[in-house]
Amino acid sequence: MVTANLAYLIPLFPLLAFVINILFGRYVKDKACWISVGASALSCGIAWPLIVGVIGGTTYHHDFAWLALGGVDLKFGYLLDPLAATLLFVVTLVGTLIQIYAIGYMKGEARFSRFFAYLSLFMFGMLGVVISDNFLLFFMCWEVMGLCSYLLIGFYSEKDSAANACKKAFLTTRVGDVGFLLGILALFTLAGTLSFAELHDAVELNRDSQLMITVTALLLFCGTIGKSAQVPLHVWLPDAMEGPTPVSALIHAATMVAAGVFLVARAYPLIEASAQAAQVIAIVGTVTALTAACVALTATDIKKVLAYSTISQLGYMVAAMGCGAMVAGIFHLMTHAFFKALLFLGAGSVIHGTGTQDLREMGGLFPKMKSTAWTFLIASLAIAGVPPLAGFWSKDEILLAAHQYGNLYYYALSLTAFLTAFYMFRLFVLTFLGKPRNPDIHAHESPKSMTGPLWVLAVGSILVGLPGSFLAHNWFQDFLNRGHEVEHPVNYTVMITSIALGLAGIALAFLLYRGGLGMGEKLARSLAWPHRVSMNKFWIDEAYAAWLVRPWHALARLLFGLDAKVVDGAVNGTGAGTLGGSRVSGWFDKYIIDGTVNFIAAFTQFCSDIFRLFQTGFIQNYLLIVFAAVVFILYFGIR
Amino acid sequence: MIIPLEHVLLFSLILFAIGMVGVLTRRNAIGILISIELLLNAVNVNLVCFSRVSEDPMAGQMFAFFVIALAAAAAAVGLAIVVAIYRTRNTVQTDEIQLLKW
Amino acid sequence: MDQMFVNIKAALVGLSDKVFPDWVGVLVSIAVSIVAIALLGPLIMMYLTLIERKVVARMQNRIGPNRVGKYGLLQPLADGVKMLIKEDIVPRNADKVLHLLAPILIVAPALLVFAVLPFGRNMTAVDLNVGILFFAAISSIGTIGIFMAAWGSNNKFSVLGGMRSVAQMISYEIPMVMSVVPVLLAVGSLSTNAIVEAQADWHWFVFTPWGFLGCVIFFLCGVAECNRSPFDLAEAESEIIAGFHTEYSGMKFALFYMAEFMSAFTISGMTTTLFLGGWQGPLLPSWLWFFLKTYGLIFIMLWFRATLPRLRVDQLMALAWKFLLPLSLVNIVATCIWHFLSDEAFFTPAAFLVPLALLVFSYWGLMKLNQPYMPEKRVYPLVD
Amino acid sequence: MTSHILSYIIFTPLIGILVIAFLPKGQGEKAKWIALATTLAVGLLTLVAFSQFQLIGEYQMVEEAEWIPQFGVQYIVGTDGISFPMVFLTALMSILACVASFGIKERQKEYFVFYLLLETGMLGTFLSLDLFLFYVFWEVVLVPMYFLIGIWGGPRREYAAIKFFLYTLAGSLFMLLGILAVYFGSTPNTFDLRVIAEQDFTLRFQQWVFMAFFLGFAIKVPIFPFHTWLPDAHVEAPTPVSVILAAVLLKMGTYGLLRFNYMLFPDAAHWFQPAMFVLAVVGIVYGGFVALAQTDFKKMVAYSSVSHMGFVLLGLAALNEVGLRGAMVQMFTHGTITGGLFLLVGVLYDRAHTRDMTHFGGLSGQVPVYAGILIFFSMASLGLPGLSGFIGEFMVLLGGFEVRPIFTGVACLGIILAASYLLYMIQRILLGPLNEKWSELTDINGREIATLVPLMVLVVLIGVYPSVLIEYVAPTLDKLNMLLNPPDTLLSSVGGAP
Amino acid sequence: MPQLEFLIKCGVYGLMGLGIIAAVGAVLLPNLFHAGLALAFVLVTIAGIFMSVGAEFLGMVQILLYVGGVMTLIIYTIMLTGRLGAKDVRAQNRQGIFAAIAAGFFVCWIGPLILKTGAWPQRESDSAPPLLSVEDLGMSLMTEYVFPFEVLGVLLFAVLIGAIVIARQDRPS
Repeated sequence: MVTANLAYLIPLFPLLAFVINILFGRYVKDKACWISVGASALSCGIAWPLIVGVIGGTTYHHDFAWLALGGVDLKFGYLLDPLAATLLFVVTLVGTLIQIYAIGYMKGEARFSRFFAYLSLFMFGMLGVVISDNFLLFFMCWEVMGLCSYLLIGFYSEKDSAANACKKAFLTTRVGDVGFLLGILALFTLAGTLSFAELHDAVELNRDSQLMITVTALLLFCGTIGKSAQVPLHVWLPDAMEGPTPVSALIHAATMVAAGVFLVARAYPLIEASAQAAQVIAIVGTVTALTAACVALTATDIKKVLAYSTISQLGYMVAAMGCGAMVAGIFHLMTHAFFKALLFLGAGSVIHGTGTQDLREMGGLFPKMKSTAWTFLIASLAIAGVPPLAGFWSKDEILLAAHQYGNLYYYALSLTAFLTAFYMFRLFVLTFLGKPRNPDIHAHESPKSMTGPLWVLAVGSILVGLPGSFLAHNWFQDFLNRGHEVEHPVNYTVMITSIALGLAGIALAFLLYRGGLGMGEKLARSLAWPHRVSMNKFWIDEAYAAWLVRPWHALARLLFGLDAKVVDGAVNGTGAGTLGGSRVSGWFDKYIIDGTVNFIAAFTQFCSDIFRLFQTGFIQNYLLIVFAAVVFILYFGIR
Repeated sequence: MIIPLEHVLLFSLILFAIGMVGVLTRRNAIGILISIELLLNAVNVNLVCFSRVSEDPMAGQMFAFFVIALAAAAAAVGLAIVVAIYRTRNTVQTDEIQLLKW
Repeated sequence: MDQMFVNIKAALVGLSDKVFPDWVGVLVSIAVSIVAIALLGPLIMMYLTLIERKVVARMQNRIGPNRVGKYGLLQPLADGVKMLIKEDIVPRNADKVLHLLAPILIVAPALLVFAVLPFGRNMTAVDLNVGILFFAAISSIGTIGIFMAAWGSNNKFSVLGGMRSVAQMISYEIPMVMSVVPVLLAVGSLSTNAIVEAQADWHWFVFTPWGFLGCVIFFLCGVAECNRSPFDLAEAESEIIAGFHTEYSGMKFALFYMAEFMSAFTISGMTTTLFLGGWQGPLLPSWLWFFLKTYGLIFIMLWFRATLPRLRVDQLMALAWKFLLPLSLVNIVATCIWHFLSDEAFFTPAAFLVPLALLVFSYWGLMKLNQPYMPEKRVYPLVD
Repeated sequence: MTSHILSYIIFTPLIGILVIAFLPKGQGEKAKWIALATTLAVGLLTLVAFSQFQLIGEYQMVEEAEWIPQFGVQYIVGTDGISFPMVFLTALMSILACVASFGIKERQKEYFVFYLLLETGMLGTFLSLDLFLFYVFWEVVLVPMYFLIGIWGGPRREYAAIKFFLYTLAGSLFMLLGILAVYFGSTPNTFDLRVIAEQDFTLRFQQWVFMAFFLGFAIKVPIFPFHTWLPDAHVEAPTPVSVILAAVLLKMGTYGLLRFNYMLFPDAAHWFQPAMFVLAVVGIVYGGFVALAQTDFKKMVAYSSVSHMGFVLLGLAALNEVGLRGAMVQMFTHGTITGGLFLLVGVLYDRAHTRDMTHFGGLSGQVPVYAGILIFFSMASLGLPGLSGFIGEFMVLLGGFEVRPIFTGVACLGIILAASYLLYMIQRILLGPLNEKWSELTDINGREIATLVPLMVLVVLIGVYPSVLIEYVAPTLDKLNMLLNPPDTLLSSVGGAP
Repeated sequence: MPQLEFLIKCGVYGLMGLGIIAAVGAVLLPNLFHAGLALAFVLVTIAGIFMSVGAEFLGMVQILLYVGGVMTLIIYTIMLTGRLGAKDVRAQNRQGIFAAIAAGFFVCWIGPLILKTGAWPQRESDSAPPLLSVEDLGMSLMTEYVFPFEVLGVLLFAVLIGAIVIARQDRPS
C-alpha cells in the first residue's frame, strides 16, 4: 500500500517544478521546459499504476485533519475512484504531450522559464482538483488553476488585448467561483461535511429539505458555469485565445474547462436528489451548446472557431449531466479532451507555420503541412461524430440520454451536432484545401517535436472512444458506475440520425467553401440578419460591457464620490462646525464676557471719576462732608 | 443753677454751630484753629453745666479741665505746624495748601 | 481806726436800705467798693509818677520836679492835663480798632487786680477763694493788650518791641506763678485773706528760707511783668524808641503810663500779701501796714530803676528760664521739706536749716551753670 | 515567580529610545540600526514568550502591580489566544517596517524615537488586561502616529494627521466613557478585566457600554461610516508607517471588540448582532466598490483594507465558533498581506515618486521580480485559496452563512470586487505596453525583498496549513464562544434562519 | 432776693448773647487779628459762665490758660505768618452756604430736641450741692484722676518738644 500515499506526490511534482522554474528561472533558462515535462512525466509514472489499481477495483482514499473548525474538523486528502482515475489518465497524458509540443512552439520566447513554471503550476492545480477528496481542497486547487489561466492568458502582457483578456477571464471565473464557494458553505451547513465520500449518505439524510439541496446544487453548478464557460459566463473563453496556443490547448480545451464538468460529476448525488437542479443544468448545457455552435459558424479566427466549438462541446457534456447521464458526460469529456487538444495543437502548428490566425488569408496548406493536415482531418472527423472515431461514441451516448430525457433537448443537441460538423469542416476546407489566398505566406511544416504529439493525440482520439462503445460492451460505463449496474440500451435510430447529421454537415461545408470564400459571402448576404447575429456573438460581450462592467465602474466611482463628498464631507463638516462654534464662542467670549469685564472696569472708572471730585485737596471740604454725614446719620438714626 | 440748663445747652449748641461754620468756611489755617477753640469751649460749657447738675460734679469739671489743657496742647502743635507750613509754602490759605489735590 | 473804711461802707449800705428795697443794698455795697478802687487806682498812679521822679532824682543827686505846686505835688496833674491836651495821632493804615482798644486792654487788668488785694482787715473788695489764681489770670490778659498795641500801630519797631515785651512777660509769668506755689502749700488756700491771716503774729513767710527766696523771685518777676527798671527793655528809648507804644500819643499814651504804674503797685501789694504778712502788723491799723510795706517795695523798684543797668534780651531770657524758674521749682521742694519737718511749729530749727542748705546749694549750682555767655568776637571778613 | 517577559517586551523599545536619544548630533544614521536592533530584541523576546505559551484558554504570563491604588488602577499585563497572535504580528511588522524605514533620510533620530514609542504603544495595547492601562496605551499609540504622519508624510500630511488624531481621539472618548461606566458599574469598582468579566451587568447597561466601546473601536477598525480617515492617513503617511498602520493599528479595533465588547457584554453582543452584520456587509461591498474607483495605488489598498476589515467584522458578527476563529485568522492574515502590499507600494513610490496607477503600465517586463511579488500579494489579498487570505475569508463566510446566509451571499460580492480592483490594478501597472517614462526603473533591491520574504512565507504557511495559527487561537475562542452562546443554545444556532 | 437773681440772670444771658456775637465775629471777621481778639472775648465770656455756674477755679484756669497761653500762641502765629492785613484776600472759602446749611440743620434739629425733652435734671438753687472748692478739685486730681493728670503732664511735655521741633527755623539738613 506504500504506493497509496504516493498519490500525494502526483500534484507535488509539478509544484516542485513550478518553484524551481519561478525561483531559478534566470539560471535554468531554456532547460526549464525539460524540468516541467520531467515533472509531469514523473506524475504520469506514479499515476498510471494507481489508475491500473483503480481499474483493478480498489479505491484509494486517505485524508488528514487540516483545519479545526470548532465543532467539526475539516479533513483533506486524496480519493482515487473511477471518476478520478479517468480524469487522471486524461490530464496526465494530454498535459505531458502538450508540454512536449510547447517546447517546440515556445522556443525563443523571452520569458521561456516563466511560461513552463506557470504550466507546471497549472498541472499541480489540475491534478490537485482531480485527486482531491473534498470540495474545499477541490475549490482551492480550482482557484490555483484559475490563477494559472490568468497568468498564461496574460503571458504576452505587452499586448493590451492579452491584459484585458486575462483580467476578464479571471473575473468571470471568479464570479463563478464565488457561487461555488457559497455552494460549499451551503453544503457544509446542510450536510455538515464536504467530503465526496460522505456526500451520498449525507444527501440521503437531508432529502427532506428539497429547497436547500436544490440551492446547494445550483450554487455548486455556478462554479461550472464560470469555469466551463457556460452561457452567461462563457465570454472569457474566446478572449482567452490571446494566450499561446499550447495554453489554449491544455487549459481551454482539455483540462481546466473540463474541471467544471468534473465538479458536476462529483456533486452528482446532489443533482440526482433534486429534479429542478438537473433540469436547470440540462437547459443551460443545451443552450450553451446551441448558441456556441451558431457563433462558431461565422468566426473567422481559427482559434476563435475552436474556442466556440469547445464551449458547445462543454454545453454537450453539461447537458448530458443535466439529462441524468453523468457517465456519458464524463465519457464525452475524455474523448473531447483528446481531439480538441489535437485540433488546437494543429491550429497551433498552422499559426506557427503561417504566422497568421485569420482563416481568410489561409488556404491550400494541405500540401505544405502534410502531418498537421492529416491529424487535423482525423480530429475534425472525430468531433463531427463520424464513427468509429471517439467523438461519435460519446456524442451518441449523450444524444441517447437527451432522447430519453426530453425531445426538445434531443432536437437541440442533434442540431448542434449538425452545426458542429458543418463549422469544423468549414474550418478544415478554408485552411487546408483550395488555393492559398495570401501570397506572401510561406507555410512550412512544424518540427518533429510538435508533430509527434499531434500523431499521438490522433491515435488517442481514434482509440479512446472504443472502450465506451458497445463494441467493448460499454466497459467504460461499467467502470464508472462501479457501484451499481446499469443496462446499456442501444437506440439505433438515434445513432443513425447522428451519423447522418454529421455527414450532411461535412458535405454542406465542402459544398460551400470548396471554391474559397465566395459562396460563403453570398450565403451570408442572403441570410443577412442571422449572419450578423452570429458574427456579433449575440452581442453578449457588448451587453455585459454596457449593462454590467460600465455600471460596475460607474457605481464604484459614484460610491467613491459619495464617500469623498458625503462621509468625508460630514467629517470635514463637523470640523468646520466645531471651527465655526469655536469662532462663535470666541466672539462671544471676546465681546460678551470681555465686554462685561471692560464695562465693569469702565464703570468703576466712571464712578471713581465722580468720587474723585470729592478729593479737592481742601481740608474743609472733607470736614464739611464728615460733619454733614454725622449730622444726617444721627438725624436719620436717632429720629 | 442760675439759669435753666437747656438755655446753657442751647448756648453751647449755637456756639458749637458757629464754631463748626467757622471751621468749615475759614480760608486761613489760623482762622480754623480759632474756630476749633470755639468748638472746644462750647463743649466745655456743656460739660461744666452738666457737672453742675449731675450727682458727681467732680467728673464734669475735671473733664473740662483736661479739655482745656489738651486744647492748649493742640493749639500749640497746630500753630507750630501752621508756622512750618507757612515757612515752606509761604501761605496759610487752606485752599492753596492742597498738595493732595488729585 | 482799723475798720474805718469798712464802717463807712456799712453806713452807706444802711442808708440805701432805708430808701430802696433790700436787694438794692447789695448793689450799693458793690458800687461803693467799685468807686473806691476806681478812684484809688489813678490817684496812686499819679503820685507814684511823682515819687518815682523825686526818688530817682534824689538818687542821682538832683531834686526832681518841684516847680508845679508845693514840692512838685501838682506835677502829676500837670502831666495828666498835658496828656489830655496832646493831639491823639493815629498812624495811617494802622488798624484803628486795635489802636483804640490796646490801651483799654492793658489798663483793665491792672485795675481788676485791685479787687483782690487785701488793703486791710476784711477790706478786700472781692474775697475770691481763688484770689491768687485771679491775679495770675488777669495779669496774663495784659499780654494781649501789648500785642494789640504793637500790631495796631502798624510800625515795625512797635511790632518788634511788642514781640520782645510779650516774650519777656510770658517768660517771667511762669517763675512768678511758681514762686507763689510755696505760699499756697503753706497756707492751703488760694484766697488772699486766708494767706494774710496765716501770717499772723510775725509768721511772715519771708522769714522762712523758701519764703525769702520766694519773695525775691516773685518780686523780681513782678518787676519784669510791668516792664520796669532793669527789665524795661521793651520801651527803652535807646533800644527801640518806645517799644509797642511808640505810635501812641495823648490820652492813649497816658493810659499806658497809668497801667505801668498801677501794675507796679499791685505787684508790690501782692508781694507784701504773700510774703510780708500783708496787713499784719503790731500797732498801726491793718490798711496802714499794707500801704507801708507796699511803698517800701515800690521804693526798692525805684531804686532798681536808678541803679541797675538794662539787661540784654538774651540775659533777660536766660535769667528767667535758666535761673529763676529752676530756683522756684527747688523752692517748692524746700517748702515741702520745710512743711514736712516743721510739724506745725513755725520756727523749728531743723525745718529752717535743711531747706536753707538746699536752697543755698541750688543757688550756687545754678550760678555755676549760668556762666555769663560771652558772644564770640564779631568778625568783619571784608574789613581785614 | 511570575515571569516578567511581557513587561520586557512592552518596554524594550523605550530602552531603544533612550539609546537613540543620547546619540551625538551627527550620528542620525546610527539611529536606524539601533532601532532595528531594538525591534529584533522585541522579536526575540516575543519568541521566548511564544515558547512559554501554553494552549489553554486562560490568561497566561500575567503580571500584576499597583499603579494608582487610590482608584484601584493596576498594571496588569497578560496574554491569551486572542492577544498573542497580535503581539507576534506587531513584533514581526515592527521589524519589517523598521527595515523599510531605512529609506527615511531627514530627521532620522526623531523618526525612530516615535517609531519605537509607537511599538511600545501597540504592544501595550494588546497585552494590557487593565482597562485604564489599555486606554493609556491606546492613546500612546496615537501620539507618535500623529507625528510620524504629520512630519514625514506626503503633501497634505497635516490635514491627514490631525484628522486621524482627532477622529480616533473622539472615538476613544466614548471608549473612556464606557470604561468609566464599567468602573463605576462594577461592584468592587475595579478596572481589572478578569473581575469585570465575572460581573453580571443588566442588559440595558451592557447595551449602552457596548455601544460606547463599539463606537471607539469602530473608528479604529474602521467600520463603514467612520472610515474616511483611513485613506487620507494612508496616502499621506510614509510607507513604513502606513504598513504599521494597516498591519497592526486596524487590528487594535477588532481586538478591542473581541477583548472588551464580547468578553464583557455577551448579551449586548447578541442584541447588536444584526446591526454588526449590516455594517460588515456594507463595509465589505462599499470598501470594494470605492477601491475599484481609485486611481491612487495606496488609496486603493487603503480602501481594500476597509473591505477586508469588513470581513473580520462579519466573522465577529457571526458570533459562532467558526466566525470568531475566521475573524481572528483574517485579522492576522490581513495584517501580513496588506503590510506586504503597502511595502510594495512603498517600493514603487520610492522609485517613481508617484502613486497614480494610470501613469504606469507594462512594468512586468521592466521589473519582473517586483511584478511577481506584487501578483503574489494581490492574489493573497483577493483571497486566492492556498494563500492565507482565503482561509480567513472562508471561515468568516462559513460562520456568517450559518447565521444569515443572504447577508453572507451579498458579502461574497466583496470577493468579486476584491478580484476586480486588484486585477484592474495589476493590469494598469504591470500589464499592457511599457510606458517609456519608466524605461530606466530599477527592479526591487535586496533590502526590500528582505522585508517581503517573511511575509510571503507566513502567507503561504497559514494558507497551506492554517491550524498553525488556529491551535493557538482555538482555546481562548472556545471559552469566549461558551460565554457568548451558552451550551444549551449552541445547536439552534447551526440551523439558523436563511 | 429774686430781683438780684433776675439781674444775675440778665447778666448771664447778656454774657451768652455777647459770647455768641463775639463767636460770630471770630468766625466772620476778615482780619484775623480781630477774629483772634473776638475769640479772646468769647473765652472770657465762657469763663464768666463758668463762674456763674460756680466753677470759679475752672473759669480762672480758662482765662489763665486760654487767654494767657493759647491767645498768645495764636497772635504770635498771626504775626509770624504776616500778610493778613491784606484786604483783598477772601476770608471765607466757597463752601460757606453748605456749611451754613449743615450747621443750621444741626441746630434746628437738636435745639428743639433739647427744648422738647423736659426731663433735664434741674438743680434748683435750694438743693444746690456745695460748690466745688479748689481744695476738692486738688484732692480729686491727686487721688481719683492722678493717672490722667500724669499722662497729661507727659503729653504736654511731648507737645512742648514737638512744637519746638516743628516750628524751628534752622532745620538740621
